[in-house]
Amino acid sequence: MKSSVIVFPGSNCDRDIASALEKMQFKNQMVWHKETSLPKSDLIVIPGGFSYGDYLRSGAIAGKSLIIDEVIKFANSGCLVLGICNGFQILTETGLLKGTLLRNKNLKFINRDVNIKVVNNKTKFTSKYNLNQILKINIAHNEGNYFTDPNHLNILEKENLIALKYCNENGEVDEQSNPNGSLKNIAGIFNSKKNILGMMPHPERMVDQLVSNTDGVNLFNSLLN
Amino acid sequence: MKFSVTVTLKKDVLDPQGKVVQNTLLDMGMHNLKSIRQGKFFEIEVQETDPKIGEKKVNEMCEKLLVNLIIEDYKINKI
Amino acid sequence: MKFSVTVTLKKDVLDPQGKVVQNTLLDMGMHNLKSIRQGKFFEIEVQETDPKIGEKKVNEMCEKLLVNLIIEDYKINKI
Amino acid sequence: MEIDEKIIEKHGLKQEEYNSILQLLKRKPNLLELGIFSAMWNEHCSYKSSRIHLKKLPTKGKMIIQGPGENAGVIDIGDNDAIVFKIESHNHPSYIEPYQGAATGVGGILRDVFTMGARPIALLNSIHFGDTSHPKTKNLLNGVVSGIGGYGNCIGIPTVAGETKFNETYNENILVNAMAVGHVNKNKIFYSKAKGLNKSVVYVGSKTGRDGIHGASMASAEFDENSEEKKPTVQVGDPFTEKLLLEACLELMKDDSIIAIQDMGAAGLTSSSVEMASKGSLGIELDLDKVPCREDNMTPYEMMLSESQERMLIILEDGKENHARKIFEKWDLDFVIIGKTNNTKNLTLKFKNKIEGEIPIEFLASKAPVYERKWVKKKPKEKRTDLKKLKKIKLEDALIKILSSPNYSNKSWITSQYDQMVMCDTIQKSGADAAIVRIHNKDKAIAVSVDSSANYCKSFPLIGGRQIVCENWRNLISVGASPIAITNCLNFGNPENKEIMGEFAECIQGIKEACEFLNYPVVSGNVSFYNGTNNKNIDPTPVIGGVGLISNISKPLNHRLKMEKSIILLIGKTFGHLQQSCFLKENYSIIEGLPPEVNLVNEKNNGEIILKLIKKNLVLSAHDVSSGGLLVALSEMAINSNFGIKILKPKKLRNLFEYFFGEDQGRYLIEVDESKVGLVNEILNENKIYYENIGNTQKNYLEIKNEFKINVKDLYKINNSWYNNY
Ligand SMILES: Nc1ncnc2c1ncn2[C@@H]1O[C@H](COP(=O)(O)OP(=O)(O)O)[C@@H](O)[C@H]1O
Ligand SMILES: [Mg+2]
Repeated sequence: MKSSVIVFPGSNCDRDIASALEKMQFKNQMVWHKETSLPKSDLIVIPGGFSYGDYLRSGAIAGKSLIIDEVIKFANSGCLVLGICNGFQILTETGLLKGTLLRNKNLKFINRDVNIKVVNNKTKFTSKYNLNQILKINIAHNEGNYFTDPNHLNILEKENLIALKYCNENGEVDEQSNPNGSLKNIAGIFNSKKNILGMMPHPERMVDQLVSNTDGVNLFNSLLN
Repeated sequence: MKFSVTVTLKKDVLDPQGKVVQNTLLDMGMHNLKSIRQGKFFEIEVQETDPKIGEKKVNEMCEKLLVNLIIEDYKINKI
Repeated sequence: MKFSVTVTLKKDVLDPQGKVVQNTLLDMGMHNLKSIRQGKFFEIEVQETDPKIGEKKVNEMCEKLLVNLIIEDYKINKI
Repeated sequence: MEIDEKIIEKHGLKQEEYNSILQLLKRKPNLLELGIFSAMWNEHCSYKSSRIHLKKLPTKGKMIIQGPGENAGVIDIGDNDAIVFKIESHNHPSYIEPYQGAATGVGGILRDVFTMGARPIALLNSIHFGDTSHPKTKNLLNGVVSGIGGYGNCIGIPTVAGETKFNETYNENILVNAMAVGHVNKNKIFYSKAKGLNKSVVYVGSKTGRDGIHGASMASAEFDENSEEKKPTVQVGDPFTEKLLLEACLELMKDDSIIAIQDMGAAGLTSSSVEMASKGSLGIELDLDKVPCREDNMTPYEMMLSESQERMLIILEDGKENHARKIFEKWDLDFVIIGKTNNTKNLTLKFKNKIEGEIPIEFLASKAPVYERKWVKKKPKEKRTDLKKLKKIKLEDALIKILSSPNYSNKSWITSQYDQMVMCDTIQKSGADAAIVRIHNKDKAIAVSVDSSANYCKSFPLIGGRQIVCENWRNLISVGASPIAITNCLNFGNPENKEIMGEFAECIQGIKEACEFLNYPVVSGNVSFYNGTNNKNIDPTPVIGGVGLISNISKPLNHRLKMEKSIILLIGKTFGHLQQSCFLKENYSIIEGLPPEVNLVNEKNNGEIILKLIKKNLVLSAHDVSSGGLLVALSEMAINSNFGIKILKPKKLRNLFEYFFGEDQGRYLIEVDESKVGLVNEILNENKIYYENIGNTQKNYLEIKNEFKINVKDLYKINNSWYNNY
């Protein structure tokens, strides 16, 4: 399986995701944002970090880069796109995913391991997880507070487009387990065709027992299928 | 020719920053504060002689980059 | 009674945000952009009848919390 | 402009110093030249008060590649891997503008590390604030923490450890020390020594603005009531540009294009050009018209003294200019050849086709003043507090009081604002004795920790100096690392005061003794004087940052208890030293007497044996016993693990409080599997190490038989509430 990781100035989880992909036996390439065409790939990943310093709004400027037009074409043709953290923010800025990520409710950067629950496991990204499986995954962001209009939220719920939700150890989705104020504790969503996943937690940080745990492994395994 | 742009969150969008600022101000004893909302401000200088065209350019900048139309409103003023 | 406050960086202070936004707009083909600086904007409502006192209150909020006087300037307007 | 007394004083130069300038130059300097002298001769750049003392520190060793004198120190960790590290202060700017001050502090120390060709892999910080009831403290804490996080998170380097302390001595002068650690191939280290004539001197990075002009002088002057008016010198950090600069530099460093490279830190363009030329015994001519400027009409004076961040100066090999330019343009950074090296040994500054200033480099470097300032020895006073005369408290309440105090509370409110995991090699995050960071794609790791003990140093600087080195060494050993070398940041008051200078001299003596004995040399560091306001100086606060090696990281170790029914051994002897203890301070507000004695022989033996036990896989968890004493250390092992400990009081016990809260040095707690205790005892006995079996682990409760029993979950809450309620 071939993957491409898009690198923007200010991306800083690009090496991490590349290492994880390679460890999971993807044939990975890095793609600089000034490129105007994408190498042949089965999966495009937009990594975490602070593209352009996140100076205007997180993800806003990367959303206007040259390569993004190619990503949009690629996504519209039904191929797989994964946006992690800043990547999720970029995807919402391009309109590939609806809604937006506001500042964390407590106005602070948050880095810690949180529990999230797999809400839909019938997708190319999540098939190796059990439904409602609880994962412990690291988050690290300033703007992870997912917001969308009631109409779209309705669609997300009705069409089962919510991928992941923040929850507690027992899988209960409550206010207390919501780290950043996200609507409905949303940690990740799909587009309507479910070929695009945007998520705030960092699965690439969870593929090595020595560093953390291996709860991210099955995301990559699902994609390999 | 200079323009100012103010960008504010739409009414029904949660404004976490404004809320925290508001609580802090109330805590500090500013009891006659009724509400506060936070937004962005841009000062933009364009090389243009016709104010109409100038404003149009600034408007384009807003729509294409500066503003997230899903959650934000904006206002342009000539200064 | 409503006031708006615009907060901008002092003249000689580096504005990393403005710089990136400016470069992006130029890259996007907005060639008549001469300069852009980014700041903050607040819309503040206070329970007050006397505009003078209202403005004084808002001014106090700016000095005590909203503005970093070391690197920022601000302006208050009644709206 | 005519140079008069006022201008000289404004430049922080003493009249005698100005006279020396006249003598050296054999003429009057112009304003530009005066500015350059003032920048190079101030404390921050010249180390004029500290130099003769710093010379005493041991700086060599088998694993030392580069000691002090370069941008950062370098140690050898085998297989061509080298570690580059340094600590630096940003105290004064952070007091004035906490967010930007702390952020640019992080940015500055990162540049020191990647200038040498290393990719930064970890950040640490040591932050000291005033009393928590002081009106400024909360704001400063918030600003500093978000500034440190803001910079590190954005550039994508994990902030993995640090220390945070509150003490009224810092009410008007906080401390913000940042440490950066990088990894480099031993054969690809870059230095700042210029070589060769007529080589291109290249400016890269951000544009030069009017920020921080005279920042270096500010860092060398005491605060007074007007200092908050020195505002415009505050610099704004731009971590995004620094990230580009980092990647561009590392890309250029892949081949041999660079002869010398130096970041523009304090005194920006001045110090970087002088330093490179001075090391290479060369001259440099700069064409200031070419300097990329952010504002209109900048003067040569402003350009030479600006402390705009995120800039570097590079001397390139012939013919590499285009290759290098392409790289910097790819990363959207300025790249301008602004000068050439020559053999005049002068710094020559041209502007608008005129020579605006010309100074022999040696006047700025080797001829800068060096002072042997007067200093007096401290006469430390023994003072045993008579416990019988104090209000009675329960052991349990004393413990709770300490664990819920700002200084001993869990720091996760701070550390969760830092990205600790980016780069995916953080094996032990903040919260342990030392952080562990793996070398990418290898199975070895380094351990890092920063430590200080201002109250010990205040009461007896010599012992305090020894103690901080030992505590730092112990912290590394407690995670199974072999300590290799340290960096140090010496935060002191006004050196023109002989008591303060005495604190400085004696702390250094203590550091030196411990470093020599433990074979733990100093490879880099920074001195920050004039910490104080209105003649009130801060307590002496040297900060030690240590790096150790774990050559096989398959089983990382920390202080969290691992299982039920294992045995807890206390290594090292407990005498019950309560003077200067946290027990007396937190419970009775008593701060008096001497710090605990530091026995270097025991320190070394105990540490080495602990390491040996760890390497033989005989230790389940380990923790050093430091400030707070035995009971606090035991609580820390239980908190955050799912187990408790049942402690049996020793049969002959003079005083419960002395035993449980005494801060005697050289001690460790280890958790040992019941089945292995025999073997461990044997090794300890063989090596004549003093130890006690003090109890065993159990479910849920921390318990001292016949004294108290507390649920570990409650302890956790007690330890975690302060920050969230502040
Ligand atoms: N400002 C900070 N930044 C990062 N980590 C911190 C900070 N302050 C404290 N810590 C972490 O909190 C833990 C406890 O600190 P401390 O009590 O100083 O440890 P020790 O006594 O072992 O030196 C350590 O793991 C330390 O790294
Ligand atoms: Mg410790």
